Amino acid sequence: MDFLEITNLNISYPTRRLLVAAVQDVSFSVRKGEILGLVGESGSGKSTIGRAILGLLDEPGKIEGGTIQLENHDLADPATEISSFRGKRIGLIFQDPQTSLNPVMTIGEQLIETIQTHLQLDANEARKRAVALLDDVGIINADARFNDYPHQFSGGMRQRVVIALALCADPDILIADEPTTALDVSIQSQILALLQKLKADRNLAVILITHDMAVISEVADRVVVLKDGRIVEMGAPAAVLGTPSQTYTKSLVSSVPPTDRRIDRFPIMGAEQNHAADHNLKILNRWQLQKNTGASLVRVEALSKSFSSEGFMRIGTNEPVHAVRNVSFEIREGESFGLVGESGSGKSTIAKMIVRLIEPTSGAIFFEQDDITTLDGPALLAFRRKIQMVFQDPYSSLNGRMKIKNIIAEPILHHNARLERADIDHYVDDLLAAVDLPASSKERYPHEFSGGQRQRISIARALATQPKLLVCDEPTSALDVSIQAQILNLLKDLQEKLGLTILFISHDLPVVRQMCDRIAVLKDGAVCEIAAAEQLFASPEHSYSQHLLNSMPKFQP
Amino acid sequence: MNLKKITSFVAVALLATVASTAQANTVKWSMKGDSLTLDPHEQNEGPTTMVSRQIYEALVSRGLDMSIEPQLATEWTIENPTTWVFTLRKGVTFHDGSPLTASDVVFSFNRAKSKTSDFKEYIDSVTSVEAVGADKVKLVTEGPNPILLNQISNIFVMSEAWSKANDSALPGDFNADEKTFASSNANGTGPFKITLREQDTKTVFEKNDGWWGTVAHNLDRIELYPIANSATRVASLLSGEIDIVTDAPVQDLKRIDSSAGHTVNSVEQMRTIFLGMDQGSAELRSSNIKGKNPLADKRVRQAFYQAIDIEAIKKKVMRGLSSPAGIITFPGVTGYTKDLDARLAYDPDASKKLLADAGYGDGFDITLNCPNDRYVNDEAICTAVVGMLGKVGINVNLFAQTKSTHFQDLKNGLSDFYMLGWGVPTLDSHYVFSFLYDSKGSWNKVGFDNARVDELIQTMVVEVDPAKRNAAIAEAWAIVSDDISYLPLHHQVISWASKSNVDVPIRPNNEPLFRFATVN
Amino acid sequence: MQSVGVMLCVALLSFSLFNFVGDPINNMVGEETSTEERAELRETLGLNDPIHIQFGRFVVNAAQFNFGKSYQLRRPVSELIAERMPATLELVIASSILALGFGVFLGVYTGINRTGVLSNIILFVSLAGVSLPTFVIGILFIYIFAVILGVLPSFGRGEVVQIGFWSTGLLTASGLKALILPSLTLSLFQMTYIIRLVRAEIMEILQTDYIKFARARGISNRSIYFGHALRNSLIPVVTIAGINIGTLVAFSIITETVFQWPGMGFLFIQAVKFVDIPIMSAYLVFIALVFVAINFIVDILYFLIDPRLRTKSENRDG
Amino acid sequence: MADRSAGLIHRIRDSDIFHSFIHSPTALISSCLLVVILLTSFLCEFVAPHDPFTPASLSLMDAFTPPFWAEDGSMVFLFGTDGQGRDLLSAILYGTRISLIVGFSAILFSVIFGVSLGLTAGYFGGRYETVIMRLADVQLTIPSILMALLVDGVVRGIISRELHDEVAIYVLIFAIGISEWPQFARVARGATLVEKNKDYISAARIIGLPNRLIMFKHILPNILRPILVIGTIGLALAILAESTLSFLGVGVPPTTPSLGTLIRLGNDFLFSGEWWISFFPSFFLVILAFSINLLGDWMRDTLNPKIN
Repeated sequence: MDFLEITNLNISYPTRRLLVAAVQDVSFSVRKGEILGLVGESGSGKSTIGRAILGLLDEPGKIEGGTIQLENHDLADPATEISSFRGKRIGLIFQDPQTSLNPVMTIGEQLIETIQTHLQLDANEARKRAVALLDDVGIINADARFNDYPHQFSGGMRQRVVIALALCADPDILIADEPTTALDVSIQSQILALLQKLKADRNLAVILITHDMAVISEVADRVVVLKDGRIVEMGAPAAVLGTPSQTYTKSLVSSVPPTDRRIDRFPIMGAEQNHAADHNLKILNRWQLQKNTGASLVRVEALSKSFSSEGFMRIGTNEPVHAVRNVSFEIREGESFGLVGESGSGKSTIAKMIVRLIEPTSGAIFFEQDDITTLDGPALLAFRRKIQMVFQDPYSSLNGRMKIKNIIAEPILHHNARLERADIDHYVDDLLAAVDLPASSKERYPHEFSGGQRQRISIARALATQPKLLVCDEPTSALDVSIQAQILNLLKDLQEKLGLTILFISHDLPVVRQMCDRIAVLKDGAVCEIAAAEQLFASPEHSYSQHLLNSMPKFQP
Repeated sequence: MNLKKITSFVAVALLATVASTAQANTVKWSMKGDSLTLDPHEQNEGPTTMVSRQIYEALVSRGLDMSIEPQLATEWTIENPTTWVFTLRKGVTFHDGSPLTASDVVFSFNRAKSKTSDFKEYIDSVTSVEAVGADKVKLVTEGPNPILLNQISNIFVMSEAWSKANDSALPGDFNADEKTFASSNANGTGPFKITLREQDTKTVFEKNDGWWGTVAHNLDRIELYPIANSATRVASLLSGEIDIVTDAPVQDLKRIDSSAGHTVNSVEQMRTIFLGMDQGSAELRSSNIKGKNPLADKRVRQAFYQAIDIEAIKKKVMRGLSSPAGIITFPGVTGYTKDLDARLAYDPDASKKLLADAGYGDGFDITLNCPNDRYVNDEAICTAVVGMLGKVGINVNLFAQTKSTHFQDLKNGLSDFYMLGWGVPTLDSHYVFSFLYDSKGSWNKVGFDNARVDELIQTMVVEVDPAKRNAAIAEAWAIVSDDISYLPLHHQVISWASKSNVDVPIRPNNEPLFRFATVN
Repeated sequence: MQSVGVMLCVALLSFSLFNFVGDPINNMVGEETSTEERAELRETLGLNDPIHIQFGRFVVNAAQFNFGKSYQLRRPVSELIAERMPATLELVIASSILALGFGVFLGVYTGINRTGVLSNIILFVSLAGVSLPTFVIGILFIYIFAVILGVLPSFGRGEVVQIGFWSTGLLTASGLKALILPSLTLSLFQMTYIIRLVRAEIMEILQTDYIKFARARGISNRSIYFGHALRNSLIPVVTIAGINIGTLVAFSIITETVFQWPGMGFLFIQAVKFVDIPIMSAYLVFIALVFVAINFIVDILYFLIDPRLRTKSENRDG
Repeated sequence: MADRSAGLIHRIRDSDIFHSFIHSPTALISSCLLVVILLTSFLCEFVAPHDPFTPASLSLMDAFTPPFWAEDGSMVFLFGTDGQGRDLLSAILYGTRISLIVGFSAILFSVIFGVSLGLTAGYFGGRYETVIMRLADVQLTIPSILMALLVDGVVRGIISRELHDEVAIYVLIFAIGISEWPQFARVARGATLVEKNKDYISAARIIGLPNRLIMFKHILPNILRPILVIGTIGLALAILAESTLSFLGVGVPPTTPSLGTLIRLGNDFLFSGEWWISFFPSFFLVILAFSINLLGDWMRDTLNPKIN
């Protein structure tokens, strides 16, 4: 028998309309000293399983049946005193280290509290143990930082503290729920390495819950693929991800952007085969197509931006934060230009300056010869028409109080005040068709759509002014990988048909490789390297580019 | 809940508290407001004088029956119509032990006449005060003054040495930044002395063992707790925390009376409530009638008068505790007669006819100005008047406000139709005429102007022959009553509510004299 | 800086009282004072000077807490305020303690036991509490506890003990007894407010990741509720409670009127009736002062509660 | 059109808020009570058995009639009469209307004033924001009661006395409204700061929409929820504030009494046996404030997205 064995687990969330079966008939087991990957897209039930093991299902979730056997205890049995297992036998860590720690307690207090909850140790011994733990998870100078508060640590360090907290009482199992999703790729690789080390050192059983195929393929010893609460496939990563036997797994794997080559389109499995955009690009009738000459469309010259940290309560340290330092590049008509970097690299700030949401501190941005930083009045409006943006978060990029048709019609109306109502209606229909949404969508509100659909609406809105340049700020990073593939395909199609120029911003190197013709790598607000995509991935010149490419988890099925 | 049950419960609770507080004879006294100052010359205001009266004394004073009695003076002679000589009582000492001398009296009169005194009007006819020997004081008046004794009964005597030693040679002044010592300390000759003074909170009086008079009371101590909120004041009486309330709301008297262990005493107050009707102005400010003044027509004033059902007001608003009035003065005042005090009949039909005769058959608009915190149920009376006049077609708009602004409006002559109450501290009709009917009277705000009445008022001032003087008063009353210059409503009735074992004789001027109080 | 601004604004406000409200002369003198005497008094009081000169004089005097003499009582206002302040402050502090103590306790309780019967009863009753005007509650209390039961006094402060300039009712049995009804009446409203606030905060915090993580580590419920949740919920509670304690001072006007509590609110409402402007403006300035002081205390408490404000350098490890 | 409204009805029916509403007894009961109170008070000319405020129609001899079930009661005056012979039930209905008008208008005033200031402050930020929020702080130092006393005093000084009664109700609305605005400004600003950083606002700016449109078309509808919640609770507070001020004698004049004025007038008869004169208006006031509070409470719990 394996260390933890789950058999026929069923979990449901009764809502007022229907009973949502979140997990159905799931059985798997974990051994000590192995990392079991639970992989699936959102809604697959992977996190639910993780929480169910510790009896921490959110209301009104309920275990309907099945067993969770840990040695001779059934954790699914309501009679079991499950709280005695929490922290003691099973550790759980969450996705976001920013919110996992109590902000008003020092990490030391939190560690000691946890240790003393489980072990009969006096304050001194507990402190010793806590410091040792911090050392173990790689906190440098642990003793000195013992009385620091969570906000004094960086994201990666915080996640290490979280792991230390989960390990306080030497649990046998660690459940890691998307432990690296909120982290930058270089830190992600460190945390993954740490998990592997801890697994080996402590003979831990680790359940790694993630949506990231690449992460699974790199660190998991076994993998369980979930879809809609059911297990699709289970086995060694190489087998499951390399030669999937199920259609779902196949489509999932094929949606993952390959790291080693560039592909034309993502092959989409299932009914809605490719090139949906082909037959209904009616917006072309309205589009004034221009030949892309390959001339410079946007030219950024010595651009800098610093934010002075002003705050009512903050005293001292009023040094300005230099978000962008002396950046220069150009985007040519018709190309896809990529901006890549980790969080804080200044890539979004640059995008915001190009669309003129914020003003640069110094430097100039030329769009078709005009320095846009000096535009105002009608000239600014004319510029606004030619440049549009697609945002990262599909949930906040649409006004929830407006119907879809109004959301899309708003830019049309604003730039063509004299258009007739009926004409606008048709235009909206055409735009919806262009992003593969049914015309009936327009009477609905944003909350009735999924994330992918909302991104399509976002794109439709951006296209409404017939822009030349489309700025895409991490347009797929909040989406599941299969949806991501669809959106990326759509963007590629639209670019090709409409002759769009795209500025594509992302932290996700494989995606950038698939999308971009040329790429600029940013670090701490400055450009490290600008190169053609294939050249960059084949032979990065700058050391930081090399480091990034090395940290990138490779999806090698 | 059953009200009877509650009442009996209260009774039991009260008996318990009464039994438990049987200690040295203390009377706990409450009223709405506190004395504003202990300085007896600083504020001429009801509660202030009530407190001063227990600690300070004057040359003469009114007794329980309101007649003038000797107090610090044992006798007085009128040497000529303008010169009075008072002989001081022997053996009188102040609370600090020093003896009373003639120079103290002179000092006190001069102090009361000083610019910052609020009592100077009382004795503005007194031109000089001087000591004649050690025990006599001579007052010289501007002209013959038949009411001098009435006036000086309000001039309290202070110790000259004590006042001067404590920077209190003059009553308090607004401009001076420091307060005078005398406004929060007292040194009188009266039957009680102040031992604790916390303004608006608690004032303790203790028996003055060195008092010159014959002690008729059996009190050791009086504690004064002003309570502004009337519900709280009544509650504290019912709960037994307070022994006597000298201004219990009329509507609560029945309840207090019926509660075991409590009694209510009532007496007609020396104050008449009436309505003023501006007959002198060319045009009313608040009326829709323009170009003429309907109130200038006596028929309209009479119509107003006869539209008022004073008995209904007495029964419902005053709970029977008022006495309908025909003139603005009351029994005990020289010139008052029962006949004068009879009212015109309540007759709305006659009223309507009078209005029609005067050409106002369709009525008119007018605003009634009314205080809401000055007289007993003032605002409720006005509201009732509004309804009654409404029934005869007069559309009255009621404007009720706090007393200070109400009187300010009156002073500025902004009111067409207003409520006012008039007391007569001198107990002489002249006081009423000089203020209300004299064509230059400072409170004649209705524009009453009658040469004969002005002449008669002069007679009242200078005539020393009582018979002639009374004839003048009677003639004046006849003229003004016939003219319906004012619309008299009623004489207020004072009611004091107390525990049954506490007996403080009630007086028509609402001032308790604790030297006659007893506790059983 | 901010405090100075607040104080100046309030000073301007309280000064404008002088120039807009009624004619003070009328309230100072008797009904029989002549016009000449009134004019003379105007002159001596400086009421005839140009407004800016009057305002300048007002600010200079106010800074020394000199508001002149009460029109009605003819005593220096600063002295009156000093005499009344202890009563009001004792009442307000007692009420704050009641409101905070019960409010936080019941708030945590109802926040944890969201569906419990007792929680619902607490919420229901407290809601009924805020639906009743304060004056009605006060009179009701008097009727029940003083008239019917006869256990508590209906008015006043009881026996007070003078300690220096401060007169306290906290040292005598009768003083403490007299404090019960007024402070309870005054605190009810804030108590309900704090219950609701703490409850909402606790409910919100119990949904956060760090509470879930603490649960996952096996930390006991008790420690989660009182160690983790309560401490985090205190930050908004301190702000709101701070502001509300300031308003308690103002709301004591009603309580003091009903219970004849010899404090400043009572002084103020009487001043309003008599248009006694020196007292009114001094009271306003005092209220602002209280507010500024409370804001200062709140800032300090923030500093103690929230480490994010205490430690300047973030991300020491970059 | 019909189709659209049917769709709307369906949307409402289908919404979680509606569901939670019909399954919450407190919300149901309180809103039913509110509807009844609203209807009867706004239709009081038709509903009330008497016209209590035409002085000529009153008879002083009817004064102090107890409620109908008491010994001397009469079916003519169901809840009895007050000291002027006014029918209490009618007076309460008229008074409720005044209280509601004052409360609603005051809250509307402070919502409009506070939200516009808070919204613009949050949106534009910078020195403007600092000034507005400091002003709000200053305003907070002067609680509603004090504010109303002051405003009332100032107005008394400015306008003629006769006019005062006519404008008293506006003074009251202004006084209560002006003292409540910081609350709304704070909430609006806080919510605006959150919304401002959302991408849909960036999108609107990139489209080129002017600030005014962004603020009122995009941000405003999205910050209305919390404002609605505190507005509801504020309404109860405003009604109580009105009654307290009327109790202190600076509120609605007795010629057109509000519930608070009725309570104040009835208060004089608390110990004298005519308990009904203050009891019924108090009872109505409590019911009114209580139902609004219950509804507000329910809204706070239901509409708060952070607590599920």
